[in-house]
Amino acid sequence: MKKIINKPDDVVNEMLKGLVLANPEKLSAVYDKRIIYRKDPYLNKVAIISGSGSGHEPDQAFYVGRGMLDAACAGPVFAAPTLDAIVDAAKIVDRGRGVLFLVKNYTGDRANFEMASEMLEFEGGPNVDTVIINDDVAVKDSTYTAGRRGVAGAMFVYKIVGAKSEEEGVNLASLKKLAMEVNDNVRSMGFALKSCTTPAKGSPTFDLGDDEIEMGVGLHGEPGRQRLKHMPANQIIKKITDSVIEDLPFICGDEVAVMINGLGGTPIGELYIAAGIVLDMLKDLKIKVFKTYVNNFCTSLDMEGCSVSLLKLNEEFKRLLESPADIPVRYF
Amino acid sequence: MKKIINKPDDVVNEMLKGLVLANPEKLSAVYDKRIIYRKDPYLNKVAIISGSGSGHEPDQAFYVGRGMLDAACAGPVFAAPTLDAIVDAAKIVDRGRGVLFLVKNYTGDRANFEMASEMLEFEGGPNVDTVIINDDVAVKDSTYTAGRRGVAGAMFVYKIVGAKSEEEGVNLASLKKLAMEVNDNVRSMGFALKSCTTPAKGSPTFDLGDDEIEMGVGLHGEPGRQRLKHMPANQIIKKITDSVIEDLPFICGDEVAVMINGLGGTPIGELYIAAGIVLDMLKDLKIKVFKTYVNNFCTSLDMEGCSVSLLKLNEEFKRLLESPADIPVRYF
Amino acid sequence: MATQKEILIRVIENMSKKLIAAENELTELDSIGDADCGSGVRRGFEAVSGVMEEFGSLEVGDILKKVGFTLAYTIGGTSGAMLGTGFIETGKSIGEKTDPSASDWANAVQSALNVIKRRGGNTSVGDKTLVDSLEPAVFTMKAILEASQPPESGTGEGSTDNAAMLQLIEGAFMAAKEGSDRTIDMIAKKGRASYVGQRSKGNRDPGSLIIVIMFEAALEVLRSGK
Amino acid sequence: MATQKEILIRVIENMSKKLIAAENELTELDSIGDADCGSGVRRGFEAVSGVMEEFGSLEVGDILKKVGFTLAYTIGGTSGAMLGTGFIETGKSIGEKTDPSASDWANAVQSALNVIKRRGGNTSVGDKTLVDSLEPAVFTMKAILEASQPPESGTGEGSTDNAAMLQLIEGAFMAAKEGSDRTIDMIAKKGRASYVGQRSKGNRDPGSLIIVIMFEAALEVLRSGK
Ligand SMILES: Nc1ncnc2c1ncn2[C@@H]1O[C@H](COP(=O)(O)OP(=O)(O)O)[C@@H](O)[C@H]1O
Ligand SMILES: Nc1ncnc2c1ncn2[C@@H]1O[C@H](COP(=O)(O)OP(=O)(O)O)[C@@H](O)[C@H]1O
Ligand SMILES: [Mg+2]
Ligand SMILES: [Mg+2]
Ligand SMILES: [Mg+2]
Ligand SMILES: [Mg+2]
Repeated sequence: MKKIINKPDDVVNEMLKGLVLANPEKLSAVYDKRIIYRKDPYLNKVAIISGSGSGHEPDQAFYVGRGMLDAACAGPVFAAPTLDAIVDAAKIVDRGRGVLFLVKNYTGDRANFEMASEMLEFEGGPNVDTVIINDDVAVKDSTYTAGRRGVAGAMFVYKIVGAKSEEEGVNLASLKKLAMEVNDNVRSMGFALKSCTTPAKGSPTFDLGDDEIEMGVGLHGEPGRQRLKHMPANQIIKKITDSVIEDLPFICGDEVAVMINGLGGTPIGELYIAAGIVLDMLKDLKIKVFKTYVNNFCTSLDMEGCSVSLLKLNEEFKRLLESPADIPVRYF
Repeated sequence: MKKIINKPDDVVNEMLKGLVLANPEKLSAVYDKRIIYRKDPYLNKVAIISGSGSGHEPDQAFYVGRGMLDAACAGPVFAAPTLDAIVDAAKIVDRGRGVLFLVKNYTGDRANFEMASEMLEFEGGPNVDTVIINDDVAVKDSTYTAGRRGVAGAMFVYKIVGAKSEEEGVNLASLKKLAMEVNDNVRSMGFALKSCTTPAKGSPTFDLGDDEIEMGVGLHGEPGRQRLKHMPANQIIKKITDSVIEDLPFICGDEVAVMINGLGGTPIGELYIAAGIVLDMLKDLKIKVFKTYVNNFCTSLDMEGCSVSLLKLNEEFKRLLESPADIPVRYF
Repeated sequence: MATQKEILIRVIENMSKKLIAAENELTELDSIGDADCGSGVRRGFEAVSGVMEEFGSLEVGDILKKVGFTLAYTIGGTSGAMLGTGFIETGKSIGEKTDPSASDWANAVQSALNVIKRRGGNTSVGDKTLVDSLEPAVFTMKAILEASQPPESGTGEGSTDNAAMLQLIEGAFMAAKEGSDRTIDMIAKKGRASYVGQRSKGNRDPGSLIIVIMFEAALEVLRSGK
Repeated sequence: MATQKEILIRVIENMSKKLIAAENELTELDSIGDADCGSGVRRGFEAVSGVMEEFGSLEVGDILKKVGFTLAYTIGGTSGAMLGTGFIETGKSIGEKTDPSASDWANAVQSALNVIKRRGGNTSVGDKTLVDSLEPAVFTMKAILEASQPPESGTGEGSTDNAAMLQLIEGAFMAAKEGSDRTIDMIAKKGRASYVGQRSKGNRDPGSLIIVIMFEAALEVLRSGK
């Protein structure tokens, strides 16, 4: 394993330190708990926190800023954040109007946020509520399983809910309702060309042959549902996009936002090839595209591959997607 | 080789098509010549064009937009754009005040832009001039070699010159002077953990052992100057940053912009580890940091590794760096 | 004779040693999950070892809660929440008792099981999780107690001798082990391993092994008989 | 007897065939550069093959310019600029002449060399580029002409027979080949290969091989004697 790291155990802390040093006016951290939070003064808004294992950058520490998240709890690489970090983060960002936890649906994340909520209730505050995000159509939803995972579609939830809270000052219950509404309208699926390698293990989490791809892979290197022979981009992207479209379903006349999300090791040029394929498909189906997002939004360390997310829009979602967010991950 | 592509020969065109489809209101293309240009009406400004082989995305097609480039000429993967594409792009974007070519110093790019300039002069217009960018300290400058390469520091030139032209409407000669001034004040160096793989060749351009790194690697998979054993991030980043600092040199009291540029296959989390190391070094040297840029700005397909660039600032550079640019590569 | 507190501390010590040593095995088993179970558990029990000196001033219930919070604060992930919850609930159930009876212990572990199941989203036996070893252990403890003594409803207090505890933990360990063995052929329905469906078959659930090792650690201490 | 135009077309045809076939060899040699030389040259000469039908209506000078622009429009990179420049300048120098003399040809190639050297940033022999094979070829052509006939200053026109051209191109080919061989031991000072310094030693420069193949293609046509 070759990475730009020092000791595997220090990876998350050194990354967060770099993040704060690079954005000294905007971010603060509690390093030993891996909490990143906004430094700019903000008042009279419901605070928004997301948390999960690290290794999905920019999700979620790099989305802390005006118009998006108020704090992020970064766990160790691929392990849910710890109880105390969540509790402390909620106390730091609360401005008296409560805190909304946006949690991607993984057992560990849910369990830790749930414990934190119980502990905060027991301690008498702040007032918190949670929305579980589960946009991954690769996992069949069922009461018999852990349910769908939360993947890149969560970014749409952060963005829309973040803008709403920042700009329109609604209360915790309305914000929760909005988050659930976005989650209900977003669907995603991804595939991997190459597994990620965690710093701790140092070798790929799963082995893919030179001519194999993993369809429906999860964000932590959990193998997907199906291993297929490698195919031209046209075929792979059509397959995953079809699964996404059929699921909601998205139909003729709908207006959508499209996200092509790189998993970390795939160059952005290839993501635009995928974007072209998806946009052609949507055009054929007469699904109107409001805006297309192409980048690494929610990654899996150095995994190669991408995911496709579609969000069905209404006027409110559109307005909130377009409102500016001042976040550390940016170009210029 | 596994990539999200169809036929290797179609990679650049399909990528550009995706780019335009994803930004239909802002960009147009001449696909058979691989020219991307701004669609929004702009008047009374000197136009700015950059061009080079493809494979460095977002550089340069993804930087076409208000406040940055007016057009980009994308060559085949890693091959300079062709003569006719440059000639046509200049004709498309000229608004009567001339065109500035910003060219990273590679023989092929220089030669093709030079031929295009001669051809345009012969044809009677538009009026063009060229600035060669050569910020890579890994190559020792000398009249006996092709000279320093242009690498990620070019992004600072695009940004500053783009803002100046957009907002302050200066003439071609002043703009050229500004571009040269930025170039004179920026220095960069990079290293690779893993070679890139071009779609055409399908195997790594150079072979690095499991425990080797290539210091001073070029943007096209040209091997660097020195192969070393893999080291912890602290040591590698210190080495390249020292080379950058010593070269200008950057000294105590200087104010700088810092760019940590991923080469394409390295996750952004690792880039922030590198950022932390560089920012600590600058603090020790009492070099003031105005702003830190951490992302994939100028890549080499799927190469793993990063480069460090420093730009010595003055008030004009600072103002122009901070002015907004509306470019297709973005998050929200 | 050693107090229950002294025994508990020795059990926690032995448990930490054994689980830290099991890091690679747990990670390997978690590679149909996300391969972090071993490092998390190691991190957690190293932290527990680091706070052991504080145990001197605490009683049994608070020691258990301290272990639980330490795990929940340092492991992260599902195992952090589940193991943390387990120890915290066990500690809560023991409460102020300094010399809990065998049946107090069985009740305490049962309430831990209940909260773990809720925390996991209604985890059941058969889902291929640590519940597959913990639930049979709890049932066995209950059965042993019912068989060996008339229900002492209402009294609840009363010192428990080493022999009764040894029998109880021996049974729990055996039941946990058999439960863990059964996970090998299961298809995961909870946790990360559930995403791979059929492919989760053939691999023991790492969490279930953690429970086995915990009871084994307790058993070794009790057998050493001091 | 074939006209010069007919011969030129056959030379271009043969050159295209041979260079397209050399794709992999050129790419391999360019792997201390960026490994695109072969595919670029293939793309360029495939495009030339595609425009050959237009040659019927053109004269020698314009055919050469057409080849040059086609290469410059399709190859990209350094080789696109250099080969494009070379053919364009050769064509410009031949101008309107329909039956250029041997010395017209030598002068034309020399002017191509001059512009290539300028275009490359004052490339010299020894820099490990195509100049290392082109410049000796030009010098040899000049020397052959000087030796074989009194300087016919001012006249310049006049039909040239096949034998003189054959001798000229034979000499040029040999000189180019020797020049290309000398690049093997050189350290690159221009182009991408220059970035690796010492490591560029031991590898023939791909551009120099292109020049050799071009003269070889001409020679084969002339030797076939039609
Ligand atoms: N819903 C659940 N209820 C109880 N235990 C669970 C549940 N899901 C997973 N587990 C346990 O957690 C163990 C994995 O722990 P860990 O690796 O920390 O999880 P993750 O990495 O998925 O967050 C599994 O072996 C299993 O025993
Ligand atoms: N400065 C120069 N002058 C003349 N020829 C050059 C120069 N630099 C490189 N070349 C030639 O170009 C060839 C490589 O062409 P190509 O692969 O297209 O270049 P690149 O990929 O670097 O743009 C080299 O083999 C060399 O012969
Ligand atoms: Mg985990
Ligand atoms: Mg090239
Ligand atoms: Mg795990
Ligand atoms: Mg080349």
